Amino acid sequence: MQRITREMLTSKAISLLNDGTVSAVLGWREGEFSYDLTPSLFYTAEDIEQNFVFNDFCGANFSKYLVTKTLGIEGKILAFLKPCDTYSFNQLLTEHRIDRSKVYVVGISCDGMADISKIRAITGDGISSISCEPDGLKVQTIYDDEPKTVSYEDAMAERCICCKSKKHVCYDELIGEEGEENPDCNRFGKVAELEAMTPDERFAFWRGELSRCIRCNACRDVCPACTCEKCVFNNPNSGAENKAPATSFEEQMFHIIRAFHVAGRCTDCGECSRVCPQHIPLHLLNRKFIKDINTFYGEYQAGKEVGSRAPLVDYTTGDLEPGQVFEREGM
Amino acid sequence: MDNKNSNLQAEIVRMSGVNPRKCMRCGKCSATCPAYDEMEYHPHQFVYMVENGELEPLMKSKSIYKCLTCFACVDRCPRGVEPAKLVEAVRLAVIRQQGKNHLKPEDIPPIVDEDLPQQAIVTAFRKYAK
Amino acid sequence: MQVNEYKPLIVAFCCNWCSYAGADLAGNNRLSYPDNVKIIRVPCSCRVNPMFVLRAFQRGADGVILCGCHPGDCHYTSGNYYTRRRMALLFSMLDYLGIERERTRVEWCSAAEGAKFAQTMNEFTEAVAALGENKRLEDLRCKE
Amino acid sequence: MKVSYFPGCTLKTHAKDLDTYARKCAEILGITLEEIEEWQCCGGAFTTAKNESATKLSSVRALKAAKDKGQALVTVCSACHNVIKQTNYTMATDAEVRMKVNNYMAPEEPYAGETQVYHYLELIRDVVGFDKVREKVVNPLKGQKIGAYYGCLLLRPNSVMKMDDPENPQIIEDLIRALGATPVVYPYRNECCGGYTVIEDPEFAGRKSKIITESAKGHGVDRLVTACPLCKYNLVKNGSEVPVVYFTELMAEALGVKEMA
Amino acid sequence: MQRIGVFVCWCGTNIAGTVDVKRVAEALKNEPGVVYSDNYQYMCSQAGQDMIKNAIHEYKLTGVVVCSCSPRMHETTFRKTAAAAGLNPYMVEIANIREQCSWVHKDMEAGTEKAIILGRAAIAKLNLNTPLTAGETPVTKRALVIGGGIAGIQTALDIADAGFKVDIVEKKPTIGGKMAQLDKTFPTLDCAACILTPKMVDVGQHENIRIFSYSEVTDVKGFVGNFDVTIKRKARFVKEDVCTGCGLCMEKCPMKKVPNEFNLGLDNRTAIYIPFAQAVPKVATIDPNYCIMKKTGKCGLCSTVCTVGAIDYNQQDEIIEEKYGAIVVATGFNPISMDKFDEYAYSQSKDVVTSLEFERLMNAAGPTQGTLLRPSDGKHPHTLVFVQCVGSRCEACAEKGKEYCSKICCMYTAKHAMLVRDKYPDTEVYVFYIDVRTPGKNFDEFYRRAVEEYGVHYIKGMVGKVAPEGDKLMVQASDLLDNKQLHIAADMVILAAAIEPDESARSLATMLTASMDTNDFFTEAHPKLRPVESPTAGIYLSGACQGPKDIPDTVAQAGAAASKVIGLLVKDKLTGNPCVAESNELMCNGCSACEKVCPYGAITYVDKEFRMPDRTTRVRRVAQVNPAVCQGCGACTVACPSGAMDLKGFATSQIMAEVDAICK
Repeated sequence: MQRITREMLTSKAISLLNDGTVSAVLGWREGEFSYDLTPSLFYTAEDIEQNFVFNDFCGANFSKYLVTKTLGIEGKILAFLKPCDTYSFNQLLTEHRIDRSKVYVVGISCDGMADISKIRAITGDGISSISCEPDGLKVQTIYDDEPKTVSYEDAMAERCICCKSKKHVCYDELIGEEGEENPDCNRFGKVAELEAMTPDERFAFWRGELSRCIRCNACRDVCPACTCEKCVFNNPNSGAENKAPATSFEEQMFHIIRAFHVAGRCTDCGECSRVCPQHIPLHLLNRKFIKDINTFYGEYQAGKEVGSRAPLVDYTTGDLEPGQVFEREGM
Repeated sequence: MDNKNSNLQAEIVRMSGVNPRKCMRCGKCSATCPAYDEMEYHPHQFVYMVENGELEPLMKSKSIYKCLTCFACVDRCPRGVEPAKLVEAVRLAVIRQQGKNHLKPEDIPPIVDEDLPQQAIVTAFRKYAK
Repeated sequence: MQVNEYKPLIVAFCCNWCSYAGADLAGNNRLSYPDNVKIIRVPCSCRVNPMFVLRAFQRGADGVILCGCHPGDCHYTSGNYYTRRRMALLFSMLDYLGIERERTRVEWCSAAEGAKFAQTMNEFTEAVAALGENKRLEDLRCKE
Repeated sequence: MKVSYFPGCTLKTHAKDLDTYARKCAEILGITLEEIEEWQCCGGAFTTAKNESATKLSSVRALKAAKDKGQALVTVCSACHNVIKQTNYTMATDAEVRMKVNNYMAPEEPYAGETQVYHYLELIRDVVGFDKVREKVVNPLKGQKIGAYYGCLLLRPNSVMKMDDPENPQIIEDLIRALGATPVVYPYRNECCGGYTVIEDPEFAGRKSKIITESAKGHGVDRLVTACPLCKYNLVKNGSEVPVVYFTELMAEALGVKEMA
Repeated sequence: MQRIGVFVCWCGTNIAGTVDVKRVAEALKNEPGVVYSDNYQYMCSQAGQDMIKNAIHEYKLTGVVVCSCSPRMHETTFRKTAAAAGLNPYMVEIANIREQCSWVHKDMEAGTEKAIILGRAAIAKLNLNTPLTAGETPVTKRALVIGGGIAGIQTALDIADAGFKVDIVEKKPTIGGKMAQLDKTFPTLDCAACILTPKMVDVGQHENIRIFSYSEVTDVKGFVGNFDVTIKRKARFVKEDVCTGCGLCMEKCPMKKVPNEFNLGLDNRTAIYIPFAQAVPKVATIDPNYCIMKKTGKCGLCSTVCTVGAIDYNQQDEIIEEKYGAIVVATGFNPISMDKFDEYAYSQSKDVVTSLEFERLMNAAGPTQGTLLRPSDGKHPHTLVFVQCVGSRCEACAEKGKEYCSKICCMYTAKHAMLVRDKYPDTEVYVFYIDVRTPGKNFDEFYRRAVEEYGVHYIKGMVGKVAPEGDKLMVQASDLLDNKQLHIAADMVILAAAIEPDESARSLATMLTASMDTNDFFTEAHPKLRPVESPTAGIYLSGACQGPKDIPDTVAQAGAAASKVIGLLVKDKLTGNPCVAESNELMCNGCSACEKVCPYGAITYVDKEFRMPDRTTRVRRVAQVNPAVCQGCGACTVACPSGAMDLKGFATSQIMAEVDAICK
């Protein structure tokens, strides 16, 4: 498959900007480090030519930005969406959170994005620059004279390794080849592994993971399913208000409540785990719900179709009983 | 029902993929069956008897070699029971046993006339022998 | 009844139309069940937010049970069907986190099933009592 | 259009007409039939038992050969079509059989029922179109009253075969019409001729066939057409007063390629 | 801060026997907000209620907690008490310390402890209560009945007789429906026309009833008591108010080869037509698909012969809008198509007919004037085979048949068989059945008469194949009791086709936000207790649109639906349940989750302008709950991800407070 290059995107962006199709472009801008990219709006061709970045660290899911960015702007925004982003985008359309007419979607094919922590594990700390070369990522650290090469395969983010679909479920235009859904991606492997443990082992596992939470709210802030006008955790009347670490219930329950809130709506984009500074595998909570939904109520992929009825706002008279959940698994 | 029999019953049900409990005893399978008059036990009886574990008489009956596998009962059954598949499962339960081939190669020469398409022989072997 | 010093705290959410009435019937018929069962009345089992269940656990409940009308008999026609899905998923998640599955339960109980209500509460209390105090949810975050 | 072609054993011996005319007509209609190399007998009958995998292998080999060429698989014989189509359906829907067959055959890429299976008639209806056939007719069979004899294998089980309404099929009637003849609908066109039971109980098969040919005659049928060698055998053998030909032969007559056969 | 009074009831010894009521009252005194706490033998007695009233005045209470029996028993009583003392009735909470405490526990200590906790929970909840007022909406005193069959006719007559205005919308040119096509009716065998047509005349002449025939409902807005309905009156090209129904136009119309749908295509009618002699309204209609004038612009014969000048070839569809307080759905049923059951040769032989066609063939006003003749050759049939359950109880293939029992076929087949044998004793009549289902008054007796007095051959088994051979229909069937395959040479085969809801029902249900089951039958509000109401308030169900029904059941349900409508229309205002959901628009995401779970269609979305903190305005999609429609189940509150949706009287914060109080 042809790799998407920065030039392919910038030329598309500039031409759409020039012919008036769009009035702004949602893209990536360099942050503090070359691997630390910030989603940002570009309004001029010059800005794009100078500052638009596209490399293997463009993992951020743009769909959520569109909820707010499309407000108060004249004309359309051009958004480059990877296959996984299009699912989130569709889900937001389903929930009426984005006005479709305000967005010009250019689907870009994706072979998987890199994960800086995986690279760091190979090269060690002190990364000063990374460049994307044909044979891999050239990583320069402040401790080494020569850059180290990390293969794309070794650098690939966990969520991309078990990518559920390379297919764009929504776009106006496509750059690169259209891919396929990948039903054999084994994304529930780790969930199944946990399910096979004893309750004590599971408890120990989750306690170990969740104990590291510093309640920075990054997972919530990045989650494309979390676009509430007012989050329950910020709402004093919700009974779950809790903005900062405390010893109270809301804190411990934060991740469970959050996972339940997005259950049936989560497209499994994996952003929560990507941004977690403590590397808590939060996607394993969401995937548990997805796996359960698939087994209990039939395959359902949030965002696959606009307007689909999410499993939690639906039912059949023959649904299994909560008590049967465990019988069925033979546990 | 003794144990051996209930195992066999379960095996036949599993092999056929048929759920005999879906039958509502309308008899449309038997009304439809072109081989009805050749059979000692009729399609609806296959369903009923398998459900009740009365397998011996079925397995001994020549009825299992009379089903034409025309699938008319399968298509016309209002409940999707698929009696023909049960007949086949009972027949397989018989001919898979040692020495129970219903048709043996030595039976063939005298019955073949020269126009008979080999399709008939091939099919008969698949139906009557393992 | 077994003599047990430890009395687990059980919170029961009962829908107004079937289960709360069933609990009343249990009372009318003087069918006893442990006093550590405390009932909260909700209009329909579908009013029970998973947060309520978690809150109860966090505040010290040892078991939480939801009671609603039998499927197909919901006063609001479909409320308990939503409950069924929500709680199936929530309980499965709690189990996934290592919280004993015996601590959570959904039971359908009609206004005529006073005896079933009492029996359910007896069984559930006993099952929870056998587990001992609920520490896990509170402890989930705090590594020793 | 190029398609993979599975003739089947009988078409190589007793039913050469069915095969030859099928090839001739395909040529005229712009279809290239590429015979699958080293095909094996389909077995004549599909075994419905869920724990049968060996009897599915020959069909799967043919299906896989077509898949490897990226072609649809076409059959003319009703029995082959029934076996191959049912096998294909099972491979697509029954995970257990799929696993067993693939484990046994150990292909590079497992086969899971991907190949599109057509009966020759379906190919004509869905791909070529009866209008095209009508255009190509040189000897319209005007005034001939033709009865279609479907038998069982083309239509049933309908959930798998999905060729036509099993109780009121139209596909051969439409073909007959396209060839310029008049189709005659008679009630036993989808009833069984007695099939393979002729081996063991020829009299029984005879009775079944008789009902069909008598009914056709009673409805004023001049000729019967069929797609199945065994059906033809049974009908003819039991003294059909109405001539029985393969549908491909009828096509060949109308399309003007019969003499060349 | 609330000022709460706590009243602990002894209920004689019912509570006081196991609960130390004085200790409970004492303990609850110190709860937050409590300014008064006392106990009394019988709080529900006049003296007890006076005690509450006095305390409300004396201590300026803002809320009352009564620790007593179940709220299902006396909540209403104490709410009235509070209201009488000037307190909002929803500022009363009950702690159930009898049914759920004293009666089920034996130990005084444990009982007392629990009672205190239950009281505490009630106080915690009450602290967060706000006064609630039930909303009132006016009621439009007019009902709409959709469908003019026997169900719609009966409902309309009953409502109209009670003095309310009713409109009937019927899509056909006349009311009457399926019953008008029937010959005799079981189990009494009186003729359908004899009992139906007088009712049709009553409808036509009733001062409270308007008939919109040849019309369709195209849009419904509003809610219970206040529906706005758009009705399309299709152009019939005849002025309804001018036409006298003399029928001269029909005599002269040159286009006489139009399949007559009233006789199910068994004969023909003219392009301008009145469906049958007793039609109401008795007005001609031009069928534009066949009218030569409409198609070619040349003819105009009917216009020439019409003495009153009723013909108007240029008439256009008319759209009218009306207001209604209640809507009754009476859209009825149709027999399913027999296309997929050609093993019975329906498409191959004219002598294979459906039961409804058979009704017309037996009907004195039918195509054969009531003489039973075979459609193919007009000969008298001698052997008739009836096949039951064609397409009913058919689980295998959804595209073929229906999973349910059509309910009416057993009885009408017995009727047909009996009538044939009665009129033509030289016939042999066979009925193939799976089960004979005759639950109804005098039903089984009726069926037995068919067998015992009329000699109808009832055979347990099904027909597998019908083969038209010559002028006979060769029927191949099974006789399960005799274990035989039967071959009958029949002259006619009559198929008891399954019945299905009219195809208009699905789109109507969407307009009405009324729920349907998977078979497109309307769902009732409660299968046992509210069988004639839809879960959507103000929508009522009459007849077979709710499920297969015979005439007695239909008329009974029609009357029941009418009485429910009358019960609604007599009210000047509707008082709602104040414990309804409410959406906080500032927090609402507009995601539609609540709308999807609402069983009543009470939630709608509007685009609303909001001022943002930065002084800009933003249009957002927000949920709005119609309190007149909401029943207060709370499903939406949990579906709502942002917590914008809350339920008054059972607010999230209130239930949380109860949980906290119990788990303290």
